[in-house]
Amino acid sequence: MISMNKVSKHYGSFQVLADCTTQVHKGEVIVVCGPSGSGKSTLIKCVNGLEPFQSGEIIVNGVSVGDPKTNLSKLRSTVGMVFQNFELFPHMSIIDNLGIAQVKVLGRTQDQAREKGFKLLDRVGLRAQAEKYPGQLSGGQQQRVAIARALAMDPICMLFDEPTSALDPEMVNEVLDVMTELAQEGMTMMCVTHEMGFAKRVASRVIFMDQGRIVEDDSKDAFFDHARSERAQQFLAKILHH
Amino acid sequence: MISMNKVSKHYGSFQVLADCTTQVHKGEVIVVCGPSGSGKSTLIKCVNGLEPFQSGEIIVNGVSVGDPKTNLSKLRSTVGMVFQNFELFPHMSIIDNLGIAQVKVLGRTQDQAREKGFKLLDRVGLRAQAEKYPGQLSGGQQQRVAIARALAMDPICMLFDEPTSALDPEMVNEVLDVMTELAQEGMTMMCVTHEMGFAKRVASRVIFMDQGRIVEDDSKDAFFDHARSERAQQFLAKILHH
Amino acid sequence: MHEFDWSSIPNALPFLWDGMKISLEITVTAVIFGIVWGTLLALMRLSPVKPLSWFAAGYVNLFRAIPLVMVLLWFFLIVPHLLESIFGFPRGSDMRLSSAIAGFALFEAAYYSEIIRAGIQSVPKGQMGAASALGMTYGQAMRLVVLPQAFRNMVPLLLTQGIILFQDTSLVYVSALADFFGAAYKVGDRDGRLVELLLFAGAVYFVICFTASRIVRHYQNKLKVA
Amino acid sequence: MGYNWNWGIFLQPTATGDDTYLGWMFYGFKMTIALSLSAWLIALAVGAVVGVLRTVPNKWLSGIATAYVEIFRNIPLLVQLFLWYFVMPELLPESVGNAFKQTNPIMQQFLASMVCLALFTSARVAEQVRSGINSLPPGQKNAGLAMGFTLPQTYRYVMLPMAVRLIVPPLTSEFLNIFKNSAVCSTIGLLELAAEGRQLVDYTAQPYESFIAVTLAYLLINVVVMFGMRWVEEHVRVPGYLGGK
Amino acid sequence: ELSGTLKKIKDTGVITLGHRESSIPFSYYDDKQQVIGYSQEMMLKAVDAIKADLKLAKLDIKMMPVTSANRITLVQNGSVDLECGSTTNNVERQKQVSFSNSIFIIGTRLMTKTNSGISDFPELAGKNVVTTAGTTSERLLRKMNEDKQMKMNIISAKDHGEAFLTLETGRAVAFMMDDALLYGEMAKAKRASDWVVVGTPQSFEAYGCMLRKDDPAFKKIVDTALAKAMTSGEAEKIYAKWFLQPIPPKGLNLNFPLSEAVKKLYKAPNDKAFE
Ligand SMILES: Nc1ncnc2c1ncn2[C@@H]1O[C@H](COP(=O)(O)OP(=O)(O)OP(=O)(O)O)[C@@H](O)[C@H]1O
Ligand SMILES: Nc1ncnc2c1ncn2[C@@H]1O[C@H](COP(=O)(O)OP(=O)(O)OP(=O)(O)O)[C@@H](O)[C@H]1O
Ligand SMILES: [Mg+2]
Ligand SMILES: [Mg+2]
Repeated sequence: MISMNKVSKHYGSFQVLADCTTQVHKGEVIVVCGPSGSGKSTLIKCVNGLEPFQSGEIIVNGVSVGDPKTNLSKLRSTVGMVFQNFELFPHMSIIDNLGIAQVKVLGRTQDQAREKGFKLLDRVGLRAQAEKYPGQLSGGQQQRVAIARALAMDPICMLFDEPTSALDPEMVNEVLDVMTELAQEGMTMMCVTHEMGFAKRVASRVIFMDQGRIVEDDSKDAFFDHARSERAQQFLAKILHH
Repeated sequence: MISMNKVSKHYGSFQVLADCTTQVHKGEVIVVCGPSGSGKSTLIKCVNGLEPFQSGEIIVNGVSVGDPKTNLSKLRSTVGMVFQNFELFPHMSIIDNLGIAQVKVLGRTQDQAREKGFKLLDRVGLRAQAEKYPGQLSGGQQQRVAIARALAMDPICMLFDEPTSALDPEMVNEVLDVMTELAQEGMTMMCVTHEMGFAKRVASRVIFMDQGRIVEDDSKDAFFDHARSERAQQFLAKILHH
Repeated sequence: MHEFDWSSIPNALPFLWDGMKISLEITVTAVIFGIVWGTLLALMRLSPVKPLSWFAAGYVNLFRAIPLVMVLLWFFLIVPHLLESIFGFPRGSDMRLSSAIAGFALFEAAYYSEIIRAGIQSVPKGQMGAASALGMTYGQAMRLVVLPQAFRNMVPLLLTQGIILFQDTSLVYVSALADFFGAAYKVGDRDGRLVELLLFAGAVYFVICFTASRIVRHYQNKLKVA
Repeated sequence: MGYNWNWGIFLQPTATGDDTYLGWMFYGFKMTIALSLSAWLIALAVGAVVGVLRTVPNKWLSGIATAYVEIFRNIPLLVQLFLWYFVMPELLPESVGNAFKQTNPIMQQFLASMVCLALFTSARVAEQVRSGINSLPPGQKNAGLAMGFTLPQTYRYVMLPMAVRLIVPPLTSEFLNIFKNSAVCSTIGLLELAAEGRQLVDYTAQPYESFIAVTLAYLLINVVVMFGMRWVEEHVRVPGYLGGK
Repeated sequence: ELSGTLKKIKDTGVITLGHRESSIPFSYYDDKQQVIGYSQEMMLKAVDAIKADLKLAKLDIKMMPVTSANRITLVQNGSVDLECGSTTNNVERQKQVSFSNSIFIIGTRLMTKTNSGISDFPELAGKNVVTTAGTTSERLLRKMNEDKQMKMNIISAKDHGEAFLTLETGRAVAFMMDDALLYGEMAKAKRASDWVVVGTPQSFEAYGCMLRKDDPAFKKIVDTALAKAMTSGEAEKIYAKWFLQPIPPKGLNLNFPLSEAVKKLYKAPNDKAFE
């Protein structure tokens, strides 16, 4: 489904990604973790072409992302993405947030879009908030809307960039629950997150990054039981300690 | 050391604190937790008069905070405070951050202030960064500087307002370690935090707030083992689950 | 097409330079007084004492509502007379420069006060809290913690306003003061070479203001990195 | 203070007998408003386009937009006005220049003033638009793109609607500025408010009355514009955002 | 005892004179930024008399440029003690300031291109005509337009220089102004021979020096000095210097012969306004 081959990226002389290679198969849930600044967000944004990269190759569903001839908009409409800061469109009501891209990108009618939107809001438990604006919801609610918005495009896979790190501790779980459910339904997912509980529950594999490199790319159990690199062990110790 | 008696505060018709009563004795470490917006920050800021309150009484070290005749500046200089966003002064070097209030408030000489500053930087492991500016340090380092800055005033007690919630997960522990050490040395502390690991390790008592009220005020063990109120149990379930 | 004749510019350079000195003099003095008075106004505006903040708000809104040309005319033609008849102030006879500077300074102070107010408000509220928590008084916290940061954040905007002020000095032509633009215009008028002199003046202003704004931008970028 | 106050002057017929002095002032007032409003509409349109171009990834487009802004920002309005009115027709091909110069002089003055004010202001509007777009959370653009919007669609549906709302307050002051700046247009002979005020001084030698009247007229414009823009601000306010209800 | 302006001059030892910047040949800057011109020399005659009358060993002269728009206010508010330039003495202005004995009489006429074919005012119907804002010519032109339904487009330029530029660049076919000033503008033109002054004078106007109202002592000294210059033949010499000989900046000779009206004025100096 997603295959990366020796992807490298730099800003000036600063190497953000170095020779990153990995595969994500249909139905897999990949958790990406690593210290701040290690390039996790950049890696995941390269997958749908939000960040350009200088060398290497990324193939998503048979389409090469780096190829200048690729219609990136079309590709992106098939890949759902959820951001740390939700990034709902603040000037639209919740249901319009879910509808706008369906109408303008996929060409659905307004009615189809609303129907689909309500169905997904139901699913994330926010049907009652459909006519409110993003600013009137709590962080956890906003993030659930953001997930619903991505799902409204019927994506073939989903990318998450630290979806819970901007949330109050109390709200983390309502979002993780939605994600867990998605994973269990067989959605292909790539999640940047530090929620190791979530990783332990649903991840197929864990990727650990440091300084732009993929340092570990293990099955979940292998990673938690005996991460090979020292850096990953240190990191896990710090994260899990409290 | 700190005693609150029926403290209430409201913005317009909105009740932020309602009849809050509690005591903190010398050497105690009190952890304050509760859902977002429950008034934790407000409560702790009332202690050193950063937030005015409309009724009730707070006595810190024998001085009434609400009394208009009280010299609040003087009182505050004896109470250390650490904020969620560090609030170092970005236009001063680290050592000057530690020195400025010593010189301008306590009237120490520049040399005395620097000496004290270096000693405390040593203690939080940041002596080498003395001449840098806050913007050049990581979040965890900044928060440790902020603790050192508060300690430089030789406070009789310390207040912490979510000192780790703005930090990357990796850096949380370096700050908690400093705080644990402080607690073990017998500093009187009031900490708003969601780090239940920290609470379990060092708290004497845990205060749980909800909607401006102190709902629970228990010894640590009582709180974790069998919190009485339903709201606190729910909260703990959410917080501890992952 | 127009036939250009640039020959009157070289001879006029000393006169044009005198004009430039006047433009710069007005700019520099008005910027300094404007910032000082603007800071006071901003502090008044933010102060909890209601009459002070009303006064500052009224002052700022009044000056921001009137065209600068009108303000200059008021200061040139009417204010000196009022001062004399009300307070009996003796007056030097050539009020052109001093009235222009006074007009600019008081006018710009209104704009500077808004910039500085925004600057003070852009300092996170927690900074004031942190300074107070260390035992600093309101005055100490303002002076040692908030204002230095506010000014640092605002330097680019303050300088940009200075560049605007420099451009606006061309409006002193209403009092027949020979600032740079006035000088260029007068030379052009006298020699019948207005088109050439206007083009020349435009080019000079562009070079100066563009360079200045580049310097500001450079400084701004440096600030961002720090 | 040795001055003959005469507020009745406004009701007297003018020296040329075509109107009262109040009528002159009113003509100037209308001219100021017509000039400022027409220039403002152009400035908004041009400024929005240039401001957007400044933020696009294409180096050429953003470079051109930057050059535009720098030129119009760094030359004093007064100089630009003279350049448009006196110099521009001389630089045009002779037939075009002459055609312009033969039109009704009021039209010439009005057009030159309008173009000058509009372009001068458009550079400032462009800067506001740019800063509005840049002050949006950077993730908004990514969020738009990630949903499959093209870049123009992302601007159209995601970034501009919010950016425009954010810049209503700074645009208010640009809108006020255009009225004030229009006073400069009296220097090329356009009879707007400030010019009529000065003409009144020339004809009646009553400077105080005239200045006070003109100043009050500007204050009036200011108050009306501020209330108007506040109304706009309230009506585009997004619920739950920026303290909105 | 001394009062008003004289007292101020005596006390401070300073007199502030108002002048124009480009009213050729009455009052304007030469290329060293010195004020020169016919009115300027007449004004200096008055200043000499003031100095003598006050028995001052030293009198500081401050020069202050004024414009058509601000000159009256500046005299009124005390910024300028005496202004001699090209200011027409008329009844309305007399309400705000006093005028000295007149120093010159002009007729308002037209300047046009030599080959424009325009020879008098009626031919201006339907055309663009320029004049300077705030002058009596502007009033006359507007009134003529109104009364005779001439459908002229009247352009009011900010100053004489701008008015001439409007004419020169072809925006207007004619420039109506005081004849002496029209000759002055010609002196600045790129090619003086391109331009002619034509038309029947629409009015005659007396130029006077402005001073503050209700200061008879000061006015008397100025009037006397000017009258003396005119009756003694000095004025005629000054006239010849500025109107019949080459003058700066370009060394052009205005060739503007002494008119009957001015001759009459020199014989019998007075401070009457025409109209
Ligand atoms: N536009 C840019 N210019 C220069 N450097 C950049 C830019 N964007 C990101 N970087 C750098 O690239 C590195 C990787 O960034 P990235 O956001 O991918 O890290 P991350 O692992 O997601 O970190 P975090 O956990 O803090 O989100 C960082 O060191 C960052 O400073
Ligand atoms: N200046 C203010 N005006 C009105 N309401 C306010 C103001 N400051 C705080 N509040 C409200 O008071 C309540 C308590 O705020 P406080 O910051 O003490 O909560 P908290 O428990 O610290 O929450 P958090 O965990 O989000 O920091 C909140 O509902 C907040 O919205
Ligand atoms: Mg990231
Ligand atoms: Mg809080």
